[in-house]
Amino acid sequence: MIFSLIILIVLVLLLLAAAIYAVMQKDLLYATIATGVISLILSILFFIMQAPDVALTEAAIGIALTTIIFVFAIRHTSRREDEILIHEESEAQTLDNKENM
Amino acid sequence: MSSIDYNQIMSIGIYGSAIGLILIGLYAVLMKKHLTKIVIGLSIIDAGIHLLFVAIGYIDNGTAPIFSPKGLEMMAAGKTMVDPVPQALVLTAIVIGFGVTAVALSLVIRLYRHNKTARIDQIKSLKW
Amino acid sequence: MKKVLVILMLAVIGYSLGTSFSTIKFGENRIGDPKEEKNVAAYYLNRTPDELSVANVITAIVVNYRGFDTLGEVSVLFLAATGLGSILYRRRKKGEHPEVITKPASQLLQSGSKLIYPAILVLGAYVFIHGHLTPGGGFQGGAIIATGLLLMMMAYKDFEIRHNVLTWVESIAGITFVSLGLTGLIYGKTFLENFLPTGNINDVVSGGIIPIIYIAVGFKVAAELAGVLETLLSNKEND
Amino acid sequence: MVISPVHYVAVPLLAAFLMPLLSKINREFVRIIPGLVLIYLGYVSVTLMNQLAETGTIVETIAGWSAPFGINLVFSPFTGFLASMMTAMAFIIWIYSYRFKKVDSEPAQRFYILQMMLVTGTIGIVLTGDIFNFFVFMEITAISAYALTAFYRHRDGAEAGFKYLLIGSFASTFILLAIVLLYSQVGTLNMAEIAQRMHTVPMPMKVSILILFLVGLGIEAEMFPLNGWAPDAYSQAPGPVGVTFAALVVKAGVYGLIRVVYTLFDIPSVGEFLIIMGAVTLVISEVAALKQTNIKRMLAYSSIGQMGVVLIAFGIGTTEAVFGALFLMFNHAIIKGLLFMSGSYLVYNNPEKEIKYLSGYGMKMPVISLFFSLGALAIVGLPPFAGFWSKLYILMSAADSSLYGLIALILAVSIIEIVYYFRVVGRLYFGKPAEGSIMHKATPGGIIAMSILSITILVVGFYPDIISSYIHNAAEALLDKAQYIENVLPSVNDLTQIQN
Repeated sequence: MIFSLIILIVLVLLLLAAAIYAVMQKDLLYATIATGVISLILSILFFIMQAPDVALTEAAIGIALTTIIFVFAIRHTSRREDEILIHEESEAQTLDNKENM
Repeated sequence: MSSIDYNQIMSIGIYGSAIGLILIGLYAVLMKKHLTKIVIGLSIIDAGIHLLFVAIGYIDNGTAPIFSPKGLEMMAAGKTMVDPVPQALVLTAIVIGFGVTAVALSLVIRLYRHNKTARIDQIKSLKW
Repeated sequence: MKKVLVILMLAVIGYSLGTSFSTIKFGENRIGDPKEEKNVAAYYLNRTPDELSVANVITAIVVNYRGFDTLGEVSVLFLAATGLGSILYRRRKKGEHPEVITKPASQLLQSGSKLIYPAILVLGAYVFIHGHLTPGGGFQGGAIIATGLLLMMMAYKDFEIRHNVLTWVESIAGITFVSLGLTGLIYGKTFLENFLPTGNINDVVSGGIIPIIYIAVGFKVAAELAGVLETLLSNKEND
Repeated sequence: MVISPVHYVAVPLLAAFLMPLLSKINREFVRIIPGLVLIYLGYVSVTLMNQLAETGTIVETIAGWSAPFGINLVFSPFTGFLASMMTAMAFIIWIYSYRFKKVDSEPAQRFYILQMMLVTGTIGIVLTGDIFNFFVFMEITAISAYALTAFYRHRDGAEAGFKYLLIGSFASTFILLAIVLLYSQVGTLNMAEIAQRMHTVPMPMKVSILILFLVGLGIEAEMFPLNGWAPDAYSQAPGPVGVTFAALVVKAGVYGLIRVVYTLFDIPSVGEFLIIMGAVTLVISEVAALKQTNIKRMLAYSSIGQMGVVLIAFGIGTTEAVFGALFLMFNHAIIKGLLFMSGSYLVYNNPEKEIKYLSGYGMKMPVISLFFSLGALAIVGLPPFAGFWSKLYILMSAADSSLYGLIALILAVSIIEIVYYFRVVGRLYFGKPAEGSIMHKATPGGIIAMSILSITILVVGFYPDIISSYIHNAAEALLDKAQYIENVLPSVNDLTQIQN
């Protein structure tokens, strides 16, 4: 019982950490992978909560397909949240200044 | 005594993390400036809601609602089946969420094509 | 300023959700004894094995009791695929083929995916054929098959899913689903009603129309998801 | 095959799945099939409305499981009225959209599929008797609406579509949360059974569920301050889609709000809340409409304002008020439909859709301008037109409830309405023609659709009785919660427990 409790607490903390990482990370590819991790942990939690059907769905759709379509979308758009890599250096500078204000 | 604690920690852990996911996702949607990040926020919100759905259907000492030989064995061992309805609903909700995410990302790609940027503050007409 | 407001709002939402959910006991048995049929969940648990001969209660709910939801859900995916095509549509010049991959994939990925591809397809088919017996079903199996197709799309430049094939599979699966529903309307007076004998529980052929519908759903979901992936993948970066 | 409410959903779906195949045989099929489907649904509507008059509410079970266990469709005088109205409007919109704009055959096929599913989704929302199924239909409507908003690629459609999607996702989030809480409390998803068991839910929980529903459905019903998506979506979507939003999608949102407030919950103070929200929505959106220079945005804000009046009337809650509200919903569908249709043609070749370019169009495009002016006269509620009666009934019901401040408010806002509509009409007829503006000749289908709507507006204006009996039955059916529960759950005879 204690053992399963510890597993649960670890999973929950990982879940929240992955979510915060996904939101804070400026590199969208890493953020996307973090959402994949959220789905993975969620899928384990569903399995623990006796929902194998949902766990399987979350695994197939949440982990695999959602992550993949995010990666495709990032490939067609910009990879950095602040878009420094895309814009000219000067433009990126003004962008930074804007955020600091 | 210990069983009560166990239940309470479970409940705080599961409900708390689900609500936490919803709040983190909402924060991302409201505060972030990059369109892809906003869509990531939406999918985090979805994840939180799916967790809540499964959590309200869970029953202590439960087993999956499948009458396979293994399931019947578990029933004989005194376990009860968990509520199948929320699980069925989550199945639907996950698929619908995927559809919405796909449409959202295609709109992001369209916006990037038009404006060569995917940041809200760089796209004129998205400011509101 | 906006940040403070947003955090304040989130705090209010979090507090109200937290207080609401703190009154719902985690792990409490709200169904009661299935035999008493006090609510829908108990009814489903009590009736499914005998009346439908379906082992997986979730499949029974998804395909039969709440089959209308599933029809809607399949059309949501159909609409997502259609909408995606409409949003990202671009007129192509004659003879121009959509470019899927710009760089050829590595040898390892190519031979690896060739090896795994049939296995993934078989796994997907297994999952949706046994949807009424084991966890899984049309959605999961369809998603698995779509993943296999995606693998091949990424590994081989000339592995082009023919749009025609996808359209045919998708349309026929969808028509099968609705026609089975309409057949139920003719034979049994209600839409999607089970008009076939249900057989014995835990047999592969059991549950009447439930496995047939789930197989149709599986094909349809696989075709729709593959369509979505293909549209997103084959979009070139610049105009 | 027996005609039953499920045809409203099954037949369009079947057609939608068939269309990609049929388009390979002949491209023209994709344009014609939605019309054929809608004609069939019109036949279904007529049959079912006749049946309704004989046998009373039709409850259709699906998959053979009776009410609380399976999903059911309820064709009551109320939902039947709305569904028939939506079918008729959808058919007129189809006539209008036939060859509205020249597009490639592939997008055309997608356009007609999405448009047909948009209509199906709204009709499904109205007919379903199950709260989660309601959500599924809402998503069908929403996804087709997002894609259709971004349909034109040379415009800012994608921005409007993304905005709509973002706010729409909030709506579905809140509604799903409400459904989670509701299910955990009552253990059922059937609306009638939820209504029956609602008294067992503790008050704080009830309030939080209701707030979640109000926020979620308020977005769909364009309630202030949740209507930021509407003007953008209306102005960027293709013409026929804008009409569909005004005539069908918003109606479905209002329906959801009303169904939840009147049937699911039994909290009396919600009525006052609706009146306040409606009044705020009305004032703010009409003032905003006054400031618009884009004609479609002006029409969109005016539409939001009308929904505010509808909310006020539903908030008053007497039979007369609900009658007025439903009458206004009907009138709004036909009149705003006409305004959007004619407005789309007026600014067809004008990418900014600015009102100032419309000077002198009254001479250049006499027929379309006439239609627009007719719509403008009708929507502000001038006597010989349909809009007059609904406004009159709502004002009378407000007077009956001695809400005189509200009457003053609605009348004051009417003056604002007159100002901004007649600014446009005045420009059409008395403005100096601008140089270089290119007219667009309306398609025959467009003219036919607008003529049908104009004739309806005039006929309902002169003889409101031809429609009022249906609306009266609808209003009574909406307010009679016990009857609804008894129709859906016939095994429950003891209705006293609902009152507790």
